[in-house]
Amino acid sequence: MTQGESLVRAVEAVLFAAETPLTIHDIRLHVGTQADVGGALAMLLERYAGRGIELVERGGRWHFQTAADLAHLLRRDREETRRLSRAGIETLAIIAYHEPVSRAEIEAIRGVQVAKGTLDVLLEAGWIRPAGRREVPGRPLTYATTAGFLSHFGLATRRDLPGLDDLRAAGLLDPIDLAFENAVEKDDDSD
Amino acid sequence: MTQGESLVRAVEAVLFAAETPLTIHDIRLHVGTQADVGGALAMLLERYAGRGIELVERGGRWHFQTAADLAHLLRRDREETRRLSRAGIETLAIIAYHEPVSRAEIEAIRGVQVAKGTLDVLLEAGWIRPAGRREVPGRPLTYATTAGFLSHFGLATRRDLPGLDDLRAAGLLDPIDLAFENAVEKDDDSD
Amino acid sequence: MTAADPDTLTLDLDGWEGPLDLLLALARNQKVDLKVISILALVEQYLAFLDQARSLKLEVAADYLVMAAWLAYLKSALLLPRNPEETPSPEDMALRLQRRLERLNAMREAGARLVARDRLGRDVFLRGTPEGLRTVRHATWEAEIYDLIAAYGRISARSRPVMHVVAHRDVMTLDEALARVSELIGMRVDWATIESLVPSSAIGDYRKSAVASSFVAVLELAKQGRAELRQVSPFAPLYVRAAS
Repeated sequence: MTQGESLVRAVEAVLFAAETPLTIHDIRLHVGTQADVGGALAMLLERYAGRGIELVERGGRWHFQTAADLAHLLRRDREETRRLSRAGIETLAIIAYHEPVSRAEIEAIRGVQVAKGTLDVLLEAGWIRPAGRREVPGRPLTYATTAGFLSHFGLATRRDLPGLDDLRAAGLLDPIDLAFENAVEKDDDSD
Repeated sequence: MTQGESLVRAVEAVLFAAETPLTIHDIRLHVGTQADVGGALAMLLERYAGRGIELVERGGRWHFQTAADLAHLLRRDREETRRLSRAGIETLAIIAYHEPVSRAEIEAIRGVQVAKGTLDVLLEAGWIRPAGRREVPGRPLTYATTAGFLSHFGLATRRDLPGLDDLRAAGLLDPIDLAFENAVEKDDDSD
Repeated sequence: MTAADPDTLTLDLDGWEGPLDLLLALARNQKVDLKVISILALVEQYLAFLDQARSLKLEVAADYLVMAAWLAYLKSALLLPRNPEETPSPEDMALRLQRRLERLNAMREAGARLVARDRLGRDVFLRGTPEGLRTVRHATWEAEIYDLIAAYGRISARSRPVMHVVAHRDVMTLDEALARVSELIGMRVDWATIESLVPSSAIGDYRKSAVASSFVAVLELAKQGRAELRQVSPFAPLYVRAAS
């Protein structure tokens, strides 16, 4: 087991070498199962505050990343992340703010069918995952966001979603009344 | 052009995100052609001295790396217990009863080809060892069991292995059993 | 409320993501908070928009028409004297439609805010060349002494010399058949079936063996040029006679 300053160094090195964000449990596997990793992370957070490299926590997993305000220096030569379609962005937002949510519920909010490719793109990006079936007739599959979603969009937890509290207070995240939505438009051709 | 502390931050971020070690010229392409990159690097060298991450220069190119003394943390050993396959146990038995024995002889006794992987597993387990070449055409390598083999199987010497008469008395030479075994699995020597 | 000016709204319905999207765009044109939007005005704009499309003989997708029909119904319900029996009330339906637009609008804005965040790989970056963490797996192999002994027993049983004894031996050998057939066809002038060359005393397994051996013998004699064979069709009786 590593302690004090040498533990801080060890955690720093492990996070620095890691190819993916790590949980405290992951870090312990390398620096010792009894180590005060939380304390070391707090120390590192402080040390890196305001620097060109930052330590961040995303969905319980930790990683170093470049400071956001330096984006303009780093964008050179990097291929732009694939642009999400408008449907993709809306679908992702609906999943993030309502999760777990079924495809029918997403369709009810958007008022149009979710094209096949839309969910595929989000699944492939590793931003959403199947989150079990809802115990209602038809047992529809639901979707929720992933830790990768939090990392990508720089959210420590889902509670950091912009405007989440206001939307909730305004009742705009209440469960979707599928019965009513279906009464409005009974359309629903197959895609 | 970036200056002072903000230049240090910029150089730090650029080196962190870089996919290859960078020359001062490379760094200037990101942070400004007139920037005092040398000065910023000197500052970073000092800051990272003794930390879990080090800034190093190799042949005029700069990069971050984890501190050399912490390399052992990046590697984690894990033990996994695995059962020997049927081909493995048969091959081991033949070597134990007939040592030293060549691969061709093992195949002749088993009546099935012995995959290279099978011998590799037994070597890795530390139960067999190469035991010299036989002075016949082709000079085939022979194998014999090791002290590790004896201790794993709780044998004082190889002579403690039951002989054919013992096997027959124990019902282990029962041809019905054989017919059944053959019916159940044809050839599992693909491991 | 002049927002329904068709010139400001393209009539190309492909540009809209369905009726709700169109309604939301119309609602935003009212330039008021969605919470206090006039549903009645909105309904009129939507219906006017579709009328315009149809007067231009544009094809309007079915879901737009379904929404139009529902909105026309809502409009009349809102305007006509209220029937207290009716549930949900028209006001309730209008409120729900308004909430629905609000929710879609909220999600649209949330999505826009989400993608504008500092995103990993676009605005902020992970380390370019991480050394990587390695998990080195060591296999410890396991086997019991019983497995070892049983395996050897199995191999020994498999490779033990086995003597085969055929207990029942009721056959006519090929040599016998050859001698017999060549003698018989030498004595006959006419075609003879194979069966007629088999001893009439032969029965059961011995007869089968005799037929098989005689057939092979006939083939052998034909090959040597000492016999001729004739068969009119597959599976028809096979005739044999001495070569002339």
